[in-house]
Amino acid sequence: MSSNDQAAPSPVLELQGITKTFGPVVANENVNFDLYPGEIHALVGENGAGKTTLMRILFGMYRPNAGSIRLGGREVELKKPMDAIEHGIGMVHQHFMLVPSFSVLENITLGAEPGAGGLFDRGRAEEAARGPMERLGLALDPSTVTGSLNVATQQKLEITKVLYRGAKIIILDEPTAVLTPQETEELFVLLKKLAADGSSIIFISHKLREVFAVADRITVLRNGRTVSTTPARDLDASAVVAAMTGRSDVNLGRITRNAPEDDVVLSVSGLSTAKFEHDAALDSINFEVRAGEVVGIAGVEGNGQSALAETLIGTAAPLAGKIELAGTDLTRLAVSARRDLGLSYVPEDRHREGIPINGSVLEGLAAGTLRRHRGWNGLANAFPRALQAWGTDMISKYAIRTSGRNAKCHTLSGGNQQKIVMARELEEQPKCIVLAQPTRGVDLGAIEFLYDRIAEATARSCAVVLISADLDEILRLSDRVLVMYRGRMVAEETATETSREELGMHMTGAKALGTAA
Amino acid sequence: GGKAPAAAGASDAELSIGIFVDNAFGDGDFFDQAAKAQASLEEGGAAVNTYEGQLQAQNFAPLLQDAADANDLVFVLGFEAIDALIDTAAENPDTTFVFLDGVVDSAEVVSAEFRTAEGCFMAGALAATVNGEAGADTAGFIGGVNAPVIQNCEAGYVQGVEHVAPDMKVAAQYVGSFVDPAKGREIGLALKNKGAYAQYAYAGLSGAGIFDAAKSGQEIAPIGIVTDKSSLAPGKVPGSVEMKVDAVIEQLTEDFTAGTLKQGSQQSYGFAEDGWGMVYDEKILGADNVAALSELEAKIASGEVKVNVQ
Amino acid sequence: MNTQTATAQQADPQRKSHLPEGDRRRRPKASGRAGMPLARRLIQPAFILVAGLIMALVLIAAQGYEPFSTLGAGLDYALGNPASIARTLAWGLPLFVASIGVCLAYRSGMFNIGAEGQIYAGAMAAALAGAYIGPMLSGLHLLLCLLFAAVVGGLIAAGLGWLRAAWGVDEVLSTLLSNYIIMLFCAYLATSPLRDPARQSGTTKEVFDTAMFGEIMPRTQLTSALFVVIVLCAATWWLSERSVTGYRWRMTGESPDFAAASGISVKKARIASMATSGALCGIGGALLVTASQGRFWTEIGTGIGWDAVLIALISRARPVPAIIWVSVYCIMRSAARGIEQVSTVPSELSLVLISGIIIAAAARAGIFSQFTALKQRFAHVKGH
Amino acid sequence: MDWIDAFLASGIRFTTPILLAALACLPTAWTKDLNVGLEGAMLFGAFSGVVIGLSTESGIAAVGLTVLIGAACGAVFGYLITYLRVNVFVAGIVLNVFAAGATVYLLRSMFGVKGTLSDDRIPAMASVSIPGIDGIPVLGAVLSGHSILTYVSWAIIVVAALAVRYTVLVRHLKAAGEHPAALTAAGGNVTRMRILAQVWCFALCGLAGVQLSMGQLTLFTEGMTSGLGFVALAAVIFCRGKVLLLALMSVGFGLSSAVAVQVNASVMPPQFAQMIPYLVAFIGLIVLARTAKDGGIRIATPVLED
Ligand SMILES: Nc1ncnc2c1ncn2[C@@H]1O[C@H](COP(=O)(O)OP(=O)(O)OP(=O)(O)O)[C@@H](O)[C@H]1O
Ligand SMILES: Nc1ncnc2c1ncn2[C@@H]1O[C@H](COP(=O)(O)OP(=O)(O)OP(=O)(O)O)[C@@H](O)[C@H]1O
Ligand SMILES: [Mg+2]
Ligand SMILES: [Mg+2]
Repeated sequence: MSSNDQAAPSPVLELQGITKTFGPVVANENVNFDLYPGEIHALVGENGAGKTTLMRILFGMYRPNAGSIRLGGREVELKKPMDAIEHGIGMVHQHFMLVPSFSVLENITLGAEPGAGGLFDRGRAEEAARGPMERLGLALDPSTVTGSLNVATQQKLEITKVLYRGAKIIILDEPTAVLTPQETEELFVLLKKLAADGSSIIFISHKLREVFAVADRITVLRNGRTVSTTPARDLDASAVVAAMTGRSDVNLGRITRNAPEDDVVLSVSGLSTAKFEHDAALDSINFEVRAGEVVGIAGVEGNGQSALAETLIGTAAPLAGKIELAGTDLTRLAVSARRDLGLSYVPEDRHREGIPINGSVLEGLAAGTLRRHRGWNGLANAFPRALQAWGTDMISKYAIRTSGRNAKCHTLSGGNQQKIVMARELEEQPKCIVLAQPTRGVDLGAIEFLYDRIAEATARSCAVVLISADLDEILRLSDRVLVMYRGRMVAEETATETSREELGMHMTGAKALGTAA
Repeated sequence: GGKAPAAAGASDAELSIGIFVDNAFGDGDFFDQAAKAQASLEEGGAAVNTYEGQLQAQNFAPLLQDAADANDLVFVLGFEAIDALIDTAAENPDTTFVFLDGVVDSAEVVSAEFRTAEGCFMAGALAATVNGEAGADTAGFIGGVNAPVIQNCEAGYVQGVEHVAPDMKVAAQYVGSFVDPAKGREIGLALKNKGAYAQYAYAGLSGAGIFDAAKSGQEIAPIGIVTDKSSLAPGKVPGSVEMKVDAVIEQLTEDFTAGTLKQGSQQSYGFAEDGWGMVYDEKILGADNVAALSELEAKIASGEVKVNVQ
Repeated sequence: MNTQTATAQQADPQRKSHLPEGDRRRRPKASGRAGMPLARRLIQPAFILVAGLIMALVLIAAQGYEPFSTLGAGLDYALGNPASIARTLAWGLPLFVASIGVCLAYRSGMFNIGAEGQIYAGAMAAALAGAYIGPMLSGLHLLLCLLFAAVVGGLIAAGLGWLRAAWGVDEVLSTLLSNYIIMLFCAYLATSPLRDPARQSGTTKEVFDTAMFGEIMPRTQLTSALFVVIVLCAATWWLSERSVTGYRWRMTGESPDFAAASGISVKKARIASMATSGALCGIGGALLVTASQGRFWTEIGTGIGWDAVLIALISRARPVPAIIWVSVYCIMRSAARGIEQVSTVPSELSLVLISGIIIAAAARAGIFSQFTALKQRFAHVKGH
Repeated sequence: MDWIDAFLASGIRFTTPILLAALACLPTAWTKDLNVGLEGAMLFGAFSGVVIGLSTESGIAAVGLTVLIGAACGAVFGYLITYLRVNVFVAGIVLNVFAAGATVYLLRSMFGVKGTLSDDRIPAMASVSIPGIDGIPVLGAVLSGHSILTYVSWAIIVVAALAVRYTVLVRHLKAAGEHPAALTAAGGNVTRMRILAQVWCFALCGLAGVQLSMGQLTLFTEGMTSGLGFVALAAVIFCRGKVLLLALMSVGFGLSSAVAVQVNASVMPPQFAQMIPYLVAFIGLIVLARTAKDGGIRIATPVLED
């Protein structure tokens, strides 16, 4: 796949001196990037480093403040996605760009419908879509409703769309975030085949393992600026991490923690739920968590993790089963009662559930304290001086970077928003805390900080349920790992004695062992 | 540029007269009839100010107070303003208030009542006559809302129909609104289907619907109310019951200037007092019928035919 | 693979900064209320006020009148002397209560478009309590009337809130439809079973004198209901903006999922805020009876509910701006009545104006950002 | 049998403006910019139809110009809600209030009349009686003898139903509502779709208004839409984007209004009869919320943060 030195082909794409600002935020600054035919070029960097922004500029979704774009040596101006598409650029976005209620065919052809006079020529569309679908091995009835497909298929559909448009340059923005290790492997085979056929691919991922598995070259962005562009074979993971973070002391290994105690804090038995939005229904889940223990729940998203988290905290009701916290039955209790008994919860969707996105930092921090005002106390002043002072303390204790306790939550960056949630939940001194994707979208520095807080909590005998899609996170923090597949617990492993590969096998359901515990 | 605003109430005229309506002018009926008095009053040298309550409860008292401040004589139309009127009149003894079309229980207010049932009786008689000519067996009545004043009219209408044609049926229906001509029209058509040819709508703007229906060629003979409505459906309106609000206002104004209008007095207007009148379309009705109806009018005026109020 | 060398740019002397790595990119300044300078906070109302004034002047001029003196005459009518001010204020008393009521519900995410119906229901309840119970000690009787109205309005709104909280019935549409149903039902009551036989129109019996607020300034209709309104506004402000309950309701409105996950009962907050909102609207209706009309009649509350909805929208459901806007609105309505008496400018002027003002207010952010974008594009063009 | 004919004919007359307004609103439901200002847009349509009809004495000019003016207003409205980011719910509510005030204001300042504008020179929409079908009971009443706009509304149903199946435009409208980013990424223009939906909405609402003021009547009265716009809105919400269901809902509301007209005070008090359409809508709303998987539609209310 790597081109030969003697041929020295010219790049199909050159980005030079790209700068893009959003108000005061500089997302890209003087970024250079190039791409050769048949090459897979990886783009890495921490959250907010400007990867997506750069790709959106390339796809005509943003106009850069400065810089030039050359395609096949000619400078072009990409004012809108259509321009990029016409120049043979296709993009698979970080979030699916599929209309759920449309059929597969309608989604593939959206924006380039064959037909005359504004009419949709179904026959021609099917014919035109057949080629790309076959290339990707997508054997689907074109009239299937897209929303009913699983994520891996939707991902392939996205690539089909790009091929349907005849793209020679394919941008993939974090395409593997929602795939199992096996599905990721399949995707890589596909990408390599496409590259061999002459397409050029830009591949964005946070998982260095994947980057090294497919990329010919790696470009690192930090704070919106290009740090380096290097052939993958000349690099190793620690060099890339150092380039991404600007630090060389980043701990990528296991977090040191105390050993769990013996008494059971949380016990779940026979828990079942109905199907839950985009998540699988729980099917008689059983497990226990001891004091000071971290139990990791691994699994591909959509296998019941969200349902489990919400049922534990009580925002969703189970059909059957029992949840006990230190001997007290929680199953019929409201969220506030569960929290009063010592259960805490860090929700997976920070913006929706974790913080009042339009509220102030203090309003986000104080939810726990204010929960205890009952009856007529509800008419009392919500934010007396003492509480305001407490809020300021929390901001400094958790190193939340904000202009003050009255700043609106949406003005904070993701990592700092997550710190608000963690501060609130840990300050409750819970007996048990449910962490759902606690570090999603949070960069390495903040992650380290949050892991330390979790370790502190376990030292106080707090039981931790850690639900995460990130296997590394689970392996670094947990004592035991449970794997969920289609709403069931299919495996239990000791964290120090298992491997990514083994967990990955469990996650695909390949090694279903029956219910654990 | 542009005109400078007039100074409220401060005019050189000897006499300032206010006309207050609880809703707004433009009802095509009662209020507009009152507004007709404005021209002749101004010709007579008086200044006329108008006030619209817009059916907003909160407007009545302040506007009546404004009217009291700016005028010597104030005519008040509309039942909803009665309470505000009583209070304002009590607080402003220097202004004479006349309530039109109803009896107000107050020593400071002049009440001028139109005997609605009488007018509607003649409408009924006219309807029965028209039906008789056309061979229809039902007279239609359309009410704005089922308020007592409308029911009172309906009662008079029924008596009028019975008086002329004892066997004739009356089909009555309410619109539920004074401002929905589309529905008025539909109700007119519904009544037509029940056999009603001559129809009488005591329903404000909603009544315009039946004239519209007649104009567009439907088999309906709409009878006008308050004023001559023949222009709304030329050639289709056999006659109208006139409510001579303007004449009564002029009459009462004369009484006021003459000093004979006593606060607290109660006047009542029917055919005898020239509060009601009729206009007929002789081309439609024929001279004989017009003569017969005129005779009936006279009988009501003389008291020979009694109309019972509900 | 071609040996394109890395374009290392770590060392860029010009970007040396005393800030730590992470802070290099400037973050947008917090726009918290406390942090906003006074000038910035005044820009919005000033913009809207100027827009409104210009619209008013243009509309008056279009009618062929001298704009400034005509508007002046109107404002003089509305605010010229203490009695005018009292009259203007008296006009708005029910609207104050209804508006903060609607705001309260909006704040918890419940778009109570049913204010109109709740006002009618409250007016009917107060009229019945005033006419069929008593006479008794005036204060007690008034309290009873307001209480009745609050309970009836509150129950209606709570029911609709429950439909939303428990069954997910969209409250915008359900409250909208409830308006028609309630108003027609009240009209039925007033024209048939509960009609005052002494009257020719659809009204209930007159309430006892003990159920009427006393006038505190003669001939202005300004009654002691003013004090009730002040207390209610203050209490609602506290409830909504300062209290723990208000916090729960606000969170429910702004981020319902956050509220649910942090232990606030979203269902309870929705029902309770609707109930309180309905109760306030009901009291607004009661004031129409006990501070003004003395009885219920079929169109007693025409339009007040919609006025309240508009005011809640323009004030973004904040109680203090709502109170200011009601005052502005009262002045506008009053001035329009004044203008109508001295010219032929229809008093619908005020409705046209308020619509224009709300759109100007709602579009303000967009206008400014369009303006900035334009400026940027212009700069861009010049830069090339 | 006669009364059935009369009832059905009346039902269809009630249906036409509701149907036109509902069809107008449908694309705005697709783009998720549900226009709650139908009432106001119809009122303006009714007004403009009569004013143009009066000055040109031509029905065709009245319809044509009203539709054009409506389209222009729709473009302005679309500009407001897209470029100027005015919440569509706020804009809709304000439109209703604005129309109620402005039509009265204009009526008074342009014609010096209050209440009603009625004139012999206002042309009426032609009504079409279809020979042959005309005399057949029931069928004749349903199919024949209506205003030409009634047939136009039926034609629009057919066109809309076909458009949903076969055109790219409707696909883009729906995509603009359901997943605007997907449409943008595919090279479509979300803003254009959103504005287009409003243009269509206002143009057709204009037609609905003309039907009221010149199809059913030949006059304009203040506030003559009297709640029809909200009924149409309910129909749009209940139909969940489906054209034929929308037509059925509109007919349902039209017929229940016709029932209210037929029902006599001796059967039930008139207020209860008038309540029927609203009760039907209210109960429908609850049934929808109870039966739909996603709990029915939510109106896009504004976020009221600073
Ligand atoms: N539309 C926007 N308005 C304002 N700021 C933006 C916008 N889009 C991106 N940003 C900011 O620009 C910076 C770069 O964001 P970008 O999405 O490109 O990061 P990324 O490298 O893709 O991060 P991630 O790994 O989280 O996907 C961030 O600080 C982000 O907050
Ligand atoms: N869509 C957006 N519109 C406006 N501002 C945005 C947007 N997205 C992000 N921002 C702003 O950009 C800034 C950077 O956000 P981002 O989450 O990308 O930062 P970060 O570098 O990842 O921070 P952290 O390390 O804390 O995660 C924040 O101040 C945020 O408010
Ligand atoms: Mg990204
Ligand atoms: Mg971040």
